[in-house]
Amino acid sequence: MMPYLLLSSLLFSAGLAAALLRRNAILVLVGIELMLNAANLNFVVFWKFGPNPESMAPALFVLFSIAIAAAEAGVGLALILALHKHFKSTNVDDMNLLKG
Amino acid sequence: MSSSNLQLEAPLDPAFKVERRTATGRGDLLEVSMGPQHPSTHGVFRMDVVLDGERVTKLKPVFGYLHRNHEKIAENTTYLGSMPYTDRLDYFCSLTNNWAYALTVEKLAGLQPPERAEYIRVITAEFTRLQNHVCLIGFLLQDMGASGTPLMYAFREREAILDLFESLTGARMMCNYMRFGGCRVDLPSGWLDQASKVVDRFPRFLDEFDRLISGNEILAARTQGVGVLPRELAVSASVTGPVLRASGVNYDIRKVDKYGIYDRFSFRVPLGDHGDVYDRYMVRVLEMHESLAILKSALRDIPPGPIMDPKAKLRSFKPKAGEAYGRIESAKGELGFYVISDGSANPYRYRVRPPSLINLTVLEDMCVGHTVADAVIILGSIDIVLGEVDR
Amino acid sequence: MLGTGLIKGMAETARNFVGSFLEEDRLTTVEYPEERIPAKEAARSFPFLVFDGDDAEKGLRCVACQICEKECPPQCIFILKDTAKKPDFVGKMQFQPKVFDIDVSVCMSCQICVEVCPFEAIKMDVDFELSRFDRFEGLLIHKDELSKPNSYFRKIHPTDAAAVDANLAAEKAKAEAKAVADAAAKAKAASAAAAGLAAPAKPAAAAPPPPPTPADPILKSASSSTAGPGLAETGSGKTHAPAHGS
Amino acid sequence: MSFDLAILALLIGVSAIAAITLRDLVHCVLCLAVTFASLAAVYLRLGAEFLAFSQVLVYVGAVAILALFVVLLTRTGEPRAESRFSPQVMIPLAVCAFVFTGLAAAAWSSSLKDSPEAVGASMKLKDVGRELMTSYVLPLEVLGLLLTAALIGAAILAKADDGEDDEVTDLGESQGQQQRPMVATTHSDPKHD
Amino acid sequence: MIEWADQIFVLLKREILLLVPVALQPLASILLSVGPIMGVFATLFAATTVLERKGLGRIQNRLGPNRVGPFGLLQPLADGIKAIIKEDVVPYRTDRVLHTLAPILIMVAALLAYSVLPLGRNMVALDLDAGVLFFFAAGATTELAIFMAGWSSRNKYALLGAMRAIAQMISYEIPLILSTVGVLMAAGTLSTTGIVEAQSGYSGLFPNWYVLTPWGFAGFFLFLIAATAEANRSPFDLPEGESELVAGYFTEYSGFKFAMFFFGEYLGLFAANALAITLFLGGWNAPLQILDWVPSYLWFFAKLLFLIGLSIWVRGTTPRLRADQLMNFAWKFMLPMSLVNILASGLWRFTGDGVLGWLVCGSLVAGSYYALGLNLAPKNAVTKRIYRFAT
Repeated sequence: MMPYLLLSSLLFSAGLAAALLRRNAILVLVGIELMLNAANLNFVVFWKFGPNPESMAPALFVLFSIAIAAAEAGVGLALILALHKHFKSTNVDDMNLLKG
Repeated sequence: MSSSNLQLEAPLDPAFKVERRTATGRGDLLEVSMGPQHPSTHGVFRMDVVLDGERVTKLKPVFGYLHRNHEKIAENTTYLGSMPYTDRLDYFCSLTNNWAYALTVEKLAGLQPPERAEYIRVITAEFTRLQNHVCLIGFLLQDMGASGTPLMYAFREREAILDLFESLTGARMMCNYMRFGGCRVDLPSGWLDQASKVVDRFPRFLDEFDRLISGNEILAARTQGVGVLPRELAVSASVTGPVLRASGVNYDIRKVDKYGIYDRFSFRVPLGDHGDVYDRYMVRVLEMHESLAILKSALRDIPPGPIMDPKAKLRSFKPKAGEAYGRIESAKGELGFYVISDGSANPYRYRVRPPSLINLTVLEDMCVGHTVADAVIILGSIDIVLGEVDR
Repeated sequence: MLGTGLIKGMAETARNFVGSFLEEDRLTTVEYPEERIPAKEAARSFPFLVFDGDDAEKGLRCVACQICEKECPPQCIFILKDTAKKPDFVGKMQFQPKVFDIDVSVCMSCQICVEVCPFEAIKMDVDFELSRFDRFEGLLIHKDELSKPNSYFRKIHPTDAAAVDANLAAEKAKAEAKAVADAAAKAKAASAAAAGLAAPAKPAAAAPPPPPTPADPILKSASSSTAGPGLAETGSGKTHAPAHGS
Repeated sequence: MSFDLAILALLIGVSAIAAITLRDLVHCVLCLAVTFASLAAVYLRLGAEFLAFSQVLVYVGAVAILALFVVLLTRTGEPRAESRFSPQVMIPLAVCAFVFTGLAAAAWSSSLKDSPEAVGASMKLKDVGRELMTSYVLPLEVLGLLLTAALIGAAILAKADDGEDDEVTDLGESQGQQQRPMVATTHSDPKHD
Repeated sequence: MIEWADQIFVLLKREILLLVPVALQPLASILLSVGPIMGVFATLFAATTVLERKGLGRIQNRLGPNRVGPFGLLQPLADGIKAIIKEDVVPYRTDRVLHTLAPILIMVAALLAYSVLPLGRNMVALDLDAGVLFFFAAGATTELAIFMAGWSSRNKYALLGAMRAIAQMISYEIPLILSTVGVLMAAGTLSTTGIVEAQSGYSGLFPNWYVLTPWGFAGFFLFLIAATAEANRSPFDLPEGESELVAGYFTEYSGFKFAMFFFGEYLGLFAANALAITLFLGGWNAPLQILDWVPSYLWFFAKLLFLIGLSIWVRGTTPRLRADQLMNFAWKFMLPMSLVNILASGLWRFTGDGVLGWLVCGSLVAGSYYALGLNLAPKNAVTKRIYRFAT
């Protein structure tokens, strides 16, 4: 199970790096998605290698997580669109006003 | 043309202002140059459209790619020499073009075609109108993406009419048939029977077309309420033909001028109330029914006799100095020729009033606010032929 | 209800689908190279020059009057007059074209040259398969290729050709009659005048040169074989009756 | 570690790194789609068929496409040059490296580290469905509610500005605005910047 | 004997596998499944192109291709050779990697779907527990390929076409999936073979196909419509609507890549039709019990050809919808209709397949169809227009 866990760690750190380093809001969102996927992978891995593989709980967790991620992506991207309309940019550094 | 020719149900609103629909100026605009090589611009025509998403916010028609200097060439050839060139104006309707030009020069030279020639002219002109409308409807549906079926049915019928033209004039499209003071050749034997057969068979096609497409939900959805041309705008932009009549203005030169012998036939002029693409489509369908009625009585009543005015001459034809404007109701609208003669063998000034070009001027007003797909069918519903637009 | 129009339309296409197998008049397509629609009698493609008899040089009706060249709207005809004259069908001495070119890539098949020609010398062909490998020189058609016999003209436009032949025959008859009368008058005048003085001038001016004799059998055979009996009558009767008068 | 897993791991690693480092946003999102698809393959390998297909359906079929749409809709000219290796960047990078080592160390020290793969275990669709409809029915309903809310919210957000700058302008006046070059398609040539 | 004829391909595969060394057997098994599928469906693609062109020709009163080979049957060969030897023109500024990858991806995605389709009894490449879901997951990746094609071409028409295609595919994916839910509920499994087996057997004269229930009937047509939209076929072919967008997202493709797009598109169509057969038309089952002796795969392909013919027929009839009407249709008609359909299939479970079930479910489906049709009507249905005539 070690390779899987390393892979998910890599995914998570890559996502984190994108969220921290990239200035484009879309890429920040991409990073978040990567981190979510890393977590999902962990769920599945621990289900497969864990003590009770007959339980369906991890699968359902992942399922819910995927669904929520879809919702999150939808809302996030809509937000980016709205912000872009306002600031004419998707660079997070440009969005430095609290007032729209 | 005096405005009293226009028969309006109600007076035009004097306060009418051309109100341009505008699309929202939001979002990224996409400039697309549709044409000159584009499948649905009916030739080498270009529309510079500015799109907001799929909506047209601005449309600039660009034409002139097919400019062949028709008017200046005509001023440098003999009167007869420009007759074949008129074939090439609106290459679907060479016979009506011939007629309009012949009518003008006859006015200029004071020639009077004999009765049989007038009948032949009416018959050929109405056949021309039939085949033009048939093709137009086919093209319009092709622009709507009907993968060729209506177009092929339309061409099937057109074929029969073109066969008639060929056996009469020797050519299917570039007929070059009419002459100043009459027609070039008399009807060959059996032609009238053949023509009657085509006329009798034509309603079958109209019914078939009606069943195929007129009730189709997609057609209705695509055309109703699309590309509305208000009555006032149509009149003030001097739009003519079926496009004008679809906007509800009763103006048909066959009725107004009664040129030729049109006063002998009783026919009706269909009028639309909405001025949208569907009305333009339906007005043409109904016009075909009326044309068939004219054809029936003309084919029945055509008298024997000469086909040329004895005063007419072919070579060294020099009308006396003067000017004349002759116009007819071609399939696309008012086709007019304006000719000034200085007494020489060539016209001094020669000018065509092409209905396609003038109807095209309202394209932007009809298209703005609609989608690209609509712009394509609106262009199709105007019925332009680039040979006539660019001359 | 939604969909009824669509179903009606589909019924119509189905009817056409079946109909295209059953009804002849639905399928207008002709499979061209194997199957050809017979050319309509009035059909026209590009002009050609008519000659009488079987010698294209001698029998050519064209007299290089250049009217067609002048009247041709796209100006696709080029004519160069020959300096030598040759007798035409009535025996009058006429010019003949040294060069007669038609650029069929320019020609628009309008038939105006045919209409304006006073000599019935240029007619419209029906042959439309003119593809060449050279689109400049190849489509510039010269006199030798343009000249086609009257029999060909009769074959492609029988009605037209009959009328033309009748016209020409009438004209010729008139010319013959006139020539005979002239000759008679001349003879009378000559006999009345001094016998020795005008003697050398007489044969050249008065005696019409023999008509193109080889033309006659061909004309006869062509007219009797291709056109109907009525045509043959008019053709042979009117053309030949006075032909051997001199 | 078997051969196929190695390939998948390589694919995931490379495409994930590419997704966060490439300049062209479209390429980034496409690489992200590759990551998602390869992750689905990993799920498949782990016997979670249903999850794998859901992953492809939702992530590749919806999220990636949505992101691509947004990328196209928000293109405003040339992407600004981001200085990727300034000293300022080093701190987040260090944080990431730290997180990675932390996670890896945690995994390494896990008691489950050497637990065997449950060979027979696979997610039977029937079981998943039964669980969803019995013990997890409330979360399912809540999830449905959330998705609906997200749908409506996203629609409203994306249309948010409508009332404000939706002024009906005459075409003649708004020409200056419209002559702005089309930006959604003008592509910044990567070679030139 | 009947058994043997039915299972001949299965037995053949087993025999061949026995000849292969054990280590290579998994690989050989894959090849033996994939190879025939690709071969058969490539042949079917070739046959369909001829069938479509000839069928459309006949619908349009033309002859269709008849020059290459007897009756034009070798036309696809000529087309294929032409596509291969044609120059592959890649515009200068394209994103070359994506431009090349897109047609490959579209084909791969389309081919993936075939792995779960049962082509006959025991003839499925991969009998997955979640087979239907796999099918949709594979189908979802085509969107990515289309986007890549449209975006990498750097062509405005291509981009517009790709945007339209993606919007359309996403919208119609929802009714596509929802329309299958009833079947999944009734069969109690997502495995394609399980669904087909649930439909085997006969009640009286009729087979136990889901299409012969009210909800299955509605579901079948909903599925077909959505699948047509997914496959970008007429009347939903607006992503490549040639009269508006030249060729949509593959405007800039030529030669073999274009052929691959074409191939991929048709493969998608076949796959969707094959799934419709699996879900609603009883898969490989014979329609009548007495016809049970005909090998199962023949039934499958007969049904497939029938559906292909249907789509050709529709293509020959309808004009194209506009983009916003397409969306309206998806969200205002298809989506609610498929939701109602799920409800109806649930009710069917409780009412049973007697008269009561037919009454309840049938009226529910028909009523909602009528109501939703009316809902579309104010804008879309043919308003009976009256035309005035001037005399």
